Amino acid sequence: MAARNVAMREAIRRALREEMQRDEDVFVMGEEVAHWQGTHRVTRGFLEEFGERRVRDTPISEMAIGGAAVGAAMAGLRPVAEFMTINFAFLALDAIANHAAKVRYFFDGMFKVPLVYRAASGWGNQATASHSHAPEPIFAHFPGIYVGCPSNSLDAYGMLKTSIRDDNPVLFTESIALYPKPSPMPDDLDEDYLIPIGKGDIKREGADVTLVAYARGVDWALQAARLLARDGVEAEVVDLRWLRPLDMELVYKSFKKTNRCVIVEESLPMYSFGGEIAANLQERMFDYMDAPIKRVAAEDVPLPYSKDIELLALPDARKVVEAVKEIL
Amino acid sequence: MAARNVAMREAIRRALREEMQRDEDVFVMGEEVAHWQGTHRVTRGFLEEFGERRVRDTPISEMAIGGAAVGAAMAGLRPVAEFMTINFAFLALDAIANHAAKVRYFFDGMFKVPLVYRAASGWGNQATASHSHAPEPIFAHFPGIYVGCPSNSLDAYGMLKTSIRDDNPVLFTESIALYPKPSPMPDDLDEDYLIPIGKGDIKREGADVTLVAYARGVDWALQAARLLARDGVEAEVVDLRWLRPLDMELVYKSFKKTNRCVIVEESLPMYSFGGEIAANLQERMFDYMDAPIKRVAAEDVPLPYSKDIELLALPDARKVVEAVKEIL
Amino acid sequence: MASPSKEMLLDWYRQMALIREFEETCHRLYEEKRITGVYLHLYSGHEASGVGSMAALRKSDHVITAYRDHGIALILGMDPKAVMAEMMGKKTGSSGGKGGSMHLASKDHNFWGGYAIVGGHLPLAAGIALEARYRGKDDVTMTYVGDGATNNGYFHESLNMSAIWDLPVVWIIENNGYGMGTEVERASGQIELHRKAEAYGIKSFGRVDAQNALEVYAVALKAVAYAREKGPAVIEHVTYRYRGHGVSDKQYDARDDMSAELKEWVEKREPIKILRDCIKSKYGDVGDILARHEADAERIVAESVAFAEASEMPSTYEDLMRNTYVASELVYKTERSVGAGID
Amino acid sequence: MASPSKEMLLDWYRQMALIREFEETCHRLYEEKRITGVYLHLYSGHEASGVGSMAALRKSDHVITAYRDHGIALILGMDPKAVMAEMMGKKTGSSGGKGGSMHLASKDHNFWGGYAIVGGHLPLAAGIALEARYRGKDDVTMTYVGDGATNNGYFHESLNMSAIWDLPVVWIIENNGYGMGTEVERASGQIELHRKAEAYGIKSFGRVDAQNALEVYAVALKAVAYAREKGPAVIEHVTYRYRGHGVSDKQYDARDDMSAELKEWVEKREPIKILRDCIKSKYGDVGDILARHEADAERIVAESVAFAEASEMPSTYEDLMRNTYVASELVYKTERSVGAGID
Ligand SMILES: Cc1ncc(C[n+]2csc(CCOP(=O)(O)OP(=O)(O)O)c2C)c(N)n1
Ligand SMILES: Cc1ncc(C[n+]2csc(CCOP(=O)(O)OP(=O)(O)O)c2C)c(N)n1
Ligand SMILES: [Mg+2]
Ligand SMILES: [Mg+2]
Repeated sequence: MAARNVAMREAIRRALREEMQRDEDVFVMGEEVAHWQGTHRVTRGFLEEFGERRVRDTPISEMAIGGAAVGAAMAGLRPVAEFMTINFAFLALDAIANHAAKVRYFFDGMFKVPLVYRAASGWGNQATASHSHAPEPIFAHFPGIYVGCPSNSLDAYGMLKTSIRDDNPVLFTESIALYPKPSPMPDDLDEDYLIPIGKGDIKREGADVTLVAYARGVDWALQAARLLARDGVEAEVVDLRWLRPLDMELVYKSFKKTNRCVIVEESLPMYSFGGEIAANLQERMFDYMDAPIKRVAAEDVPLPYSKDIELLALPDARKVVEAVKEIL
Repeated sequence: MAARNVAMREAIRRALREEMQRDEDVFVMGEEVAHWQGTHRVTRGFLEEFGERRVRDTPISEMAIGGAAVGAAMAGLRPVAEFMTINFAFLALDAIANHAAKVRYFFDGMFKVPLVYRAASGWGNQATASHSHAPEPIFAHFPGIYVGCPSNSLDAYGMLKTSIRDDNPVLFTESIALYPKPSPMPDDLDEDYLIPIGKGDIKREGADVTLVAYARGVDWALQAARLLARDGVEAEVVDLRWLRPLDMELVYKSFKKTNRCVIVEESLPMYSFGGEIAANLQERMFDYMDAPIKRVAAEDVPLPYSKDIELLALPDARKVVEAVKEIL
Repeated sequence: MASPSKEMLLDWYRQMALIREFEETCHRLYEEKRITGVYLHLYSGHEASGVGSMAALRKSDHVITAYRDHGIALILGMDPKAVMAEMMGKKTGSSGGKGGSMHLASKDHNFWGGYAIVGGHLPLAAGIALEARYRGKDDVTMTYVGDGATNNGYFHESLNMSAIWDLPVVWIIENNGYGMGTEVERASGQIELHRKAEAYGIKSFGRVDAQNALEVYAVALKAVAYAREKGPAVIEHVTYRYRGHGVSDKQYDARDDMSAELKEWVEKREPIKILRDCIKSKYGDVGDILARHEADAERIVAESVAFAEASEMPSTYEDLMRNTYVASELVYKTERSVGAGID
Repeated sequence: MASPSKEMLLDWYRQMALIREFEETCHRLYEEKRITGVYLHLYSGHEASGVGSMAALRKSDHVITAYRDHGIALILGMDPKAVMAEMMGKKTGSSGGKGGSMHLASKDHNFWGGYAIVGGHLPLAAGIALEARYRGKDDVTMTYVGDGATNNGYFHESLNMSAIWDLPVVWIIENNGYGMGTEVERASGQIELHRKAEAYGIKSFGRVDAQNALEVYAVALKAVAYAREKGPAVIEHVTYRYRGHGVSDKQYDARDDMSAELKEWVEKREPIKILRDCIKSKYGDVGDILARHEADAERIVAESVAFAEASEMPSTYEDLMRNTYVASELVYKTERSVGAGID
């Protein structure tokens, strides 16, 4: 089928725009989303198309952004609230984990909270320690919200649409490094193309080792798979896509075939994605384990400014390959 | 040696009081720490003994509490800043993870940040969803800070003293359920009794299964061990005491003997303590694994008010015993 | 300024008597361990603050508050049975026993709930008001916030957001003198709390003696009208909490100065007495009606206790897990894949 | 009011010329990809704000700011070499290359740093000032904060804390009209930012034309004296950013209204020119000295670039990990155990 390469930024922009066209209740709020045209240009042209009512610049008030979205969603709107970067969402942890995720529960289902928090995530580009996080797993610790983290344009499109249409709160993170990355989108894409919440995806098939990843980690996994293929090792790449809920069944299925696994993530290593996946795997797939499960993540250090050591701290395909080789 | 049972609350109070007597730079700040005598009575009598200069009630301003402690510590004081409960520290995540933990790093060692954040943690007592967390692992995700979580009075005493004297920032959490719990403290306790940061402890020896826990989890593990002993199963209980850094060597040593492990924690189950420990164990102890490692944690749900279902959500000794039996 | 009719005043009396009876009963039930848990924040002493201000609302307006929410729920007409059952964590409770004392709400009454994190509900209020503005409705969101909460970042960011977006919120600061054990003067650099409105360019309607329902009502009418037409408004209600911060508050037992202060408020500024005196002075002998309201309050609350105690607790795993998420009804079209997109 | 001596004015000129040269050089180096990264927020246009206000400090006073920190660092006398090396992430940088443009600091100069999270440094300022109060010293903490940052919860909580604890902080709001692309009027309900002080009962020293270093100085002197003796003070500096928010800001290229606005500021309110005119009018022909300062600035900045480019980057794993923690020197007495304490 005919397809064209589209940058992930554009895929997200298209999904968001179409949803705003489709449903008058969907609106955008966040820092610099309107007049500045979006810090990451995702909302470029939105102000002109949808006006100030539906494209709302906010003050630098993350607590209020986080909480106002909850109130507006309870009252019947479908806010898409943007945190300029996920680092700033630390200031909204209470609004997200204690309000968005719990309002439905502690009123026993009286309200629904159909909101999406969008946040640019990840690091690189010398943004320095306080601006260099991919802490999705921390937010996914809390039940009551879903967490989606796409790795390519088509997924981003379908996942964001689902997130907006679903009646539950969703934290939707977008890897900054993937914004400009082109990947194919079919020309005749259906505007109702929706990717179910909690559904992972096999991004590459292989029988020798399973690489489990999400978002930018998928890129490193795919690059590593190509390097490994040169040595005759066929890696299967499982893109979980959602950190909550987790499509562990898909991982198990792959693991039953490969019996080996390396987990790849952009985040800091402790109390994170790798731990959760490895713990599930060894528990449920104990009899299939031919080797220990390995984790590749960022180094356990705040991120420095200087370019070389920043890169040193970052996971990459080479580190994934090394980890695979240790368990072959 | 002669020992007397002391409630953990009293042990903490004693440690804090002695440190304030010893070092004029140590002071306490937080909501209701002074006139109200501390929400959990840890600072009872402090205002009278040390005065308003060193025992400082704050407004309900968690961001400022978190950040002011950083500034004061950089400037040379040794603040012990209290979050009334750790739930409210969500509002200070940025101050804690992005400032306390990173200031030293991003100025390449120019400053040190000798502060302690104390926070009452845990749940039970129908405090409802937004007041019912034991999210220490989430905070321990971030490098640059230490995280200590004592399980009994003597540990609390020695760990808090170390935390105050150490030149790094420490998040020190105190299980609310353990405050009134008596446990033995020697009569002739040295005021310099310090427990090294990152040093775990064997709370019970046993050769059949390793139970890894911290804080309140240790209680459940010990209770489970006693139940198991009736059936002839001897559990070894490893109390990690610090979530960062982790004394994994101690766990490995135990596991080499038992070849089986159940991890017990009070926290929510996903992206948490159990995952981190299990992932490390299977990776480093693969050849010693006789069975999958199991995790016992709270149910994956916001905590409800109503008593019976709240208890249903909580881990307990019985759940630990069941998990152990699954892998024997 | 419309002055309240006889009928209204009598109804206010009914509401206030009901709240007082409900709260004092809760207190007793807690002492008797028939209500359990650690948090129970009573509205006794605050009655006129809620009753007088909410009388200025119309049915389609919205209300939201913090954990000191029983009185607000009753004023809005929530069934005392469901409220009492919630105190006891029963299935028949207004939040199915999941929320408890701090989390009452009723969608049918446009009551968006009580919230337990100090200040946490303030941006929610802004969001609820935004929905009205967004759809061109002129419904007002009346938002109660404690004096202590005004020192929190949530307060600042939410009020400012309401200002720049002209949101129809009436921010009512219930200044009862304390946040837990901390006097306003020790917690806030600005002790006239309504003057905080200046930081947001928000219209302030000043400070009101909130033990007097009529004064409260008079100012609320103006503020609500202003919010409906123009944008956010601030009012400071000066009031007092008769039962301390919550059931764990032992200050009033331990400190003579505080029990003396309480005594003074009760003797000189008791809101129910003030209203009673006002009604009597205006309308002569209405003692019968007032007595009937008091008797009704007793009966209603007693019935609510009986109802609550007879109700079941949620107890199953299903009860525990229910309503973490809402079931989604999306139709997922078949997914398609066009490859990994790396080459 | 002490008016600045000739010597002082000339030194201000030196500082401002140095900053401008430094910043414009940074800008060029960034375009040439000799400084890399995504963030670089220049102080061009703001010079008089920092120079005039910090002239009111004494050596033992403290300074802290946000990410727009190069100018502040240079005014305090940090070595331009170390600052430029930091821009390039070199080992010889003032933060060893770990912090970059947004995280300059110098303990020796009582400069507590630049910070990247909007408002994040404000409670740190309160904490630093608390140390002075705690020890009975009267050193002042001068704290710079942007107009946009005043809408953040950090601002509210920190200013309030400074008020109730009488902390010696001078809060200087550098109002350059924008937080990134958002005009003050669109972000803040109160557009006279100094009036936010009212919410904390903090003394406000009003709004100052911060393109005029002398006016800045005059007000700063008063505010510093006040803070030293009494407690916190607020000043609003009205200024402008010549290079937009940061290097990623393309508004001035894309929007005619903004480039026109910039042009107007440069033509009519250029801080260096204003100071030059003032010096000249007061002291006749000092053109030589000013020219020498300009030449010095060029030379110093050129040397700093050469130094920085010749320096090494941190590159090893050891470089990466160093200074996450400080080594602790505690002597641990032998641990003792008295059993698990359960029975
Ligand atoms: C963010 C946060 N910090 C602390 C608490 C603990 N707490 C609960 S109520 C309260 C006092 C609030 O006082 P105020 O706003 O005056 O309301 P009042 O109780 O007087 O009605 C505090 C400190 C909390 N629930 N949330
Ligand atoms: C908490 C937080 N939110 C958002 C950002 C992104 N951001 C960086 S600077 C800035 C604008 C700040 O404007 P202002 O305070 O006026 O300072 P100026 O840049 O004008 O000096 C924003 C939104 C951030 N760094 N931190
Ligand atoms: Mg109060
Ligand atoms: Mg600005």
